[in-house]
Amino acid sequence: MELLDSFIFITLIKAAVVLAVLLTTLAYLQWVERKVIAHVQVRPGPYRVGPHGLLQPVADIVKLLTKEDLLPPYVNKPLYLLAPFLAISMALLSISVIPFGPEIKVGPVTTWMQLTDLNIGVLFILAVSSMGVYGIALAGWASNNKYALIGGLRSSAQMISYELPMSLAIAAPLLISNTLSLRELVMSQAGGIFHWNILHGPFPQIISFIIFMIAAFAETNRVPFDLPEAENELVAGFHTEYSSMKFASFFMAEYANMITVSAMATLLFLGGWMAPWPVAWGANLVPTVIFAIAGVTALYHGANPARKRDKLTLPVFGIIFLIIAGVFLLPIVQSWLLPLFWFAAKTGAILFLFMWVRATLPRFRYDQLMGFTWKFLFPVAMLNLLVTSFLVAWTTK
Amino acid sequence: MMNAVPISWFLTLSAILFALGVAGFLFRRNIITVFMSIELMLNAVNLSFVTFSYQHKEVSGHLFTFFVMVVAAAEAAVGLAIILTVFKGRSTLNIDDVNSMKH
Amino acid sequence: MDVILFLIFAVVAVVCAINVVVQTHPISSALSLVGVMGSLAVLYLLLGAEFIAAAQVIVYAGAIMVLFVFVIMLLNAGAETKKGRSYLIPGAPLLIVFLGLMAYYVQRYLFPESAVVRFGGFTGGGPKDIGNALFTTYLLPFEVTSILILVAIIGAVVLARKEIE
Amino acid sequence: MQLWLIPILPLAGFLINGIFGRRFSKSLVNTVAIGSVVLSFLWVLKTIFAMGDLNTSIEEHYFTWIQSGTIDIGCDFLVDRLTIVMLLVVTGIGSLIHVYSIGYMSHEGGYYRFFAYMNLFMFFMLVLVLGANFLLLFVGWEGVGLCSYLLIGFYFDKKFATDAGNKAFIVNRIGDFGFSLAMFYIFKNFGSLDFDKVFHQAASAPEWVLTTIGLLLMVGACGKSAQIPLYVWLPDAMAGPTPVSALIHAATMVTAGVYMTARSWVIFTHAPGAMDVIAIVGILTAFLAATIGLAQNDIKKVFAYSTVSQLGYMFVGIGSGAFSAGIYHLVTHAFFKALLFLGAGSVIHALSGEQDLRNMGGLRKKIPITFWTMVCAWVAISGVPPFSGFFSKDAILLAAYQHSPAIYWIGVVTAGMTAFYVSRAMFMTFFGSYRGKAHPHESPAVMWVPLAVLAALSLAGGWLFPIPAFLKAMFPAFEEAENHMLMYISVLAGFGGIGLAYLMYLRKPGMADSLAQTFKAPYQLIYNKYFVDEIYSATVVRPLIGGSRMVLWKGVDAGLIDGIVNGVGARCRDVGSVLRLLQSGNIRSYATWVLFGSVALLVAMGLLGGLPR
Repeated sequence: MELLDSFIFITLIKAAVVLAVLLTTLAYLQWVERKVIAHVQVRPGPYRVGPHGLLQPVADIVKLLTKEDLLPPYVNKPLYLLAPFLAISMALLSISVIPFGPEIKVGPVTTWMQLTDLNIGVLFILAVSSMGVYGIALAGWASNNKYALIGGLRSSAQMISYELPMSLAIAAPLLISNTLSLRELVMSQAGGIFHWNILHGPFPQIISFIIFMIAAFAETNRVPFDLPEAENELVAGFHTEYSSMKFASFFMAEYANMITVSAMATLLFLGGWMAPWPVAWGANLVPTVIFAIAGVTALYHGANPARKRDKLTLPVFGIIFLIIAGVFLLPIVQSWLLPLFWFAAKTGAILFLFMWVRATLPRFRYDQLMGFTWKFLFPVAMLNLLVTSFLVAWTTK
Repeated sequence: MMNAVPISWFLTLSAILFALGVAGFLFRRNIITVFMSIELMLNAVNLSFVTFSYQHKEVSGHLFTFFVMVVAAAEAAVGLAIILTVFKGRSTLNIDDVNSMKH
Repeated sequence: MDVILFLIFAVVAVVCAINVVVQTHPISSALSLVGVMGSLAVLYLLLGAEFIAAAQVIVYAGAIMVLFVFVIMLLNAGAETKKGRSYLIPGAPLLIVFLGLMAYYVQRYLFPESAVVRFGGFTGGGPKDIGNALFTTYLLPFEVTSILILVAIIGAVVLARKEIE
Repeated sequence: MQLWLIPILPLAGFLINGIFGRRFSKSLVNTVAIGSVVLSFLWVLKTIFAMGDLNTSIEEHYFTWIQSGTIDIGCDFLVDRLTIVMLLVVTGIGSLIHVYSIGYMSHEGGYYRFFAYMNLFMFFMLVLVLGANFLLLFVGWEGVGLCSYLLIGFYFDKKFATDAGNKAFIVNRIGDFGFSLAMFYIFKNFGSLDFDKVFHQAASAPEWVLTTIGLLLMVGACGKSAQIPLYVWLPDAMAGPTPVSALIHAATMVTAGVYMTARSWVIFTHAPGAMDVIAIVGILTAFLAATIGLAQNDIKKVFAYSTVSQLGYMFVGIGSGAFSAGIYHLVTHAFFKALLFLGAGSVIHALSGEQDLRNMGGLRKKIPITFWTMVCAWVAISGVPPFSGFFSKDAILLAAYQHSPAIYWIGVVTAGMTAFYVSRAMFMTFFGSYRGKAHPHESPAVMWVPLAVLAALSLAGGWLFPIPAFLKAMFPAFEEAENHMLMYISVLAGFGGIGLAYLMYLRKPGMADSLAQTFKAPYQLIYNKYFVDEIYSATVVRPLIGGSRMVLWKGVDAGLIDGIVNGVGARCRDVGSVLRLLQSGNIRSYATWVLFGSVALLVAMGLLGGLPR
């Protein structure tokens, strides 16, 4: 019991759980993205490895691990090796302060679904994400390759520039919630969708949310701001010279950053793990309904004789979904599964937005990219912050 | 083993960092490195401020540190712009070559 | 625990600082300096300066040093050349005397061993406290600083424009 | 009461015209300039009606202007009967002259500039009149001086105009110096500059203090109101445009000295010595200026010396203790002298800039309106009853007789001379045959309507505005002895002057020249204005320039100061040539020195015990 109560032990357990889930998610996010883009482009996507390509991530990891780890002779070796490490560690570090759910009771232990809560949590995430520049900049420079260097320079300039509107956009909801702790931030948004910062009075933070999302796309070097790795100009940008696991590190860092900013958007604007309407109106039944519909749909399609290839997998999926729908009805797990569902649903929706945008939008030109943030995004964010602070000061006596 | 750090350790660390900054300023020839040595000295001083703040249980030291940071940011912006201009004009970063206002 | 933390990060800071001085390539120096700043941020946390620790990382490591790295990359600065006179002869002894005197005074006179730092011994360094002080007692310096920043921005723009011509 | 509106309106006009006037059309400039002054005049009227029986004065405090130690000076405005008289004169005649200027200035460059300056002048003049303490009065005093300088030098591309402006400015400085000293002395003795406080205490102050203050104030008044010995700037001031001469150098600004002394009557009534000095200076000025006026050929110069002479009359009135008579003459003089100047301006305008009397003549038929309006001024200034000049001049002369018969007799002679030179100017301008070349033409309505209004005022102003009765409550009672004999004598002197002029310039045109030949020496003396400018030049200006050049410049500045400075510089260079070796331009060597310095400081700290035990 003493062991279970000790702070370090619980933290270690939580860290292990979070890391395992996160890494799996990272691997499968890649699969999800390929599937989403494929479906946007009306093709099936990965389909060969495992049912519906579900084992594709495993295959990818195996491939990357077994590939030759090339070390070009002309690189600056210590920095070349340091860069991917920096990138991935900074990307994973921010997860430590993100709360996934409320305080829960697992057996005898009462703990928060969060690794640790800093009362400067938001600043911590900003700090860590600003350190993320180093990984990319150093990778570009240490490669001693002009494409890599240009990619690295572009990336660092872009990330520094977009950090400003991003910080301003973050500051506005903070004014409404009046805290820097991510946990308290979510607590302040309890009580339904109209208490979420995106719709909360005195000044709904819709503008702020949009700015945050645009800056987030740039911060993560995603389409339409993926100039650092614009393949038709820069081969592969800053990771041109990287291969094998080091290449995978950059890849994972990108996805981890995506998850971080999506989680941040959820926490800052969308009320974190809070349900959008009260339990009395059936909020607790939403996941059951969704999974039930998914399961029924899968079963229906599986029964369709035209889909020969799916005649086994789809019914299995359908049954699994129905089981999950049932699990959500169990009162024992509801206390922690429901918040987790809402958090994952919101974050997942934003992640889907990332993929959707990647599948549909073209790339900016570099000067447009810089002009956009300095001449439009930054002033708008500033104005939004001003209006928000005036209104907050007005309404709080 | 005692469970608290003497304040003088912090200040000594600050002095060591400051001395290293001075050393960098004196012994290095690259303008950028010299500039970074200045930043190192500023950081050392900041540590002292924060330590004093702890000693007096007063927030003022933090404020000074904050202002130092802000001024350092301004200084870096202007200083690096100057370095860029110098480099464009003279194609050198060696500080001993930059010893006259005119070129 | 506090002592261990202090020792770890003090050693990291000093090693990185020495690295700043001895590395011949500016980018290595810059990264070492980032290391110093990171360790200092941890020490700030130890001293109860949460906000300053975050600001240290965001402003110093995340902005100023990125700018340095950026410029080093832009100029593609190489390792420094050894020419011109060395200041080791007058500098090093002076420096040692300086450091020795400073350390001696600090240990001997200014802060006796009894004054100690414990984590959590001072909690007045949160964003709220800083904000309160910044917008009441230090309002004028704050405003002056913002003007300074504005001037610096304009100065940097002017200097950078010149080279385009 | 919103007294501040009165001066602020012209100031607003000045700002608008001064800043945007360059882009305005002439009619817009007119609207702004004249509108502001007329509104100001209307506000004065409104204020007067609002004040009711006018027996109590109004003081308004706006803000504390200077507060330092025991000095506490507010921006206060004061309105009493004296102020009302001045306000009406300033804004009323000011409005008329503004209207007149539309016509007169229509062909001149710098149109907006002229009106901007005029509005600025109105502002300062109104501040001068309204100010409730000496310092505020002084602000207006200096401000009108500035505007006078600007407007005299209005044609700044002509050297004589700028020189005249400089002269006016510099000569006025002497007077202002006296005024400043007077203010310092007042503050030292009474601890305040507010009129009511100062005058309240003045009655009980020792006489010599009041005499000193009175004489210093008199110096100030001499400068502004062109009295001996500081009158020399006024005739030259005619270099400015004629409306300026009428407004500033005849009707308003030059009477500021009279106003100031009348305002300070408490001080003067307790300082009989100062009163005597004022009376003597006044009568001497009146007489000397009148003699000079006899022989001038420039029409504006004649009227300028006439102005100096009439101002002398006003001071005679003040000096004799008849303050209300002085103010009375100030008002009537404002009417007829403004009219004379504007008429002269109309003549000059008609002749396209000709100012010499010898090139005029016979203009009676060609410009009849101007002629008839100027006739009104002529009879008024000559003291012909029952026109305005007669009443006020008579009041002054009566008072002077009670004070000292000698002053009275000189005054009578002066009155005769006044009638003579004005008649001379009139005859040479309008009668006889035309001697000039330009083609005369009558002035437009905007010019002759103000003339007509002023003519009416000149004729009727004397009994229309019984100033002495109006101001009776303000000033100490002055026993006006009914003495019809004296009145007849002065009237006779006036008619004598007119008759003599008629004889010399119309009946026997050669007589003037032959007289000038006969009395060559005196004629030359007055023709050359008693050589006062030359005397000043020889006794004051040249020694000053020479002294400055030889002693201050060559001796003190070049020798002593430059010697010291150059010596210091040379020694510094010697030291620097040694220290230069330290400045290698090498940053790292500097840094080493800084480090050396800090180590030295640390060592000193340890050795000298700067550390806590």
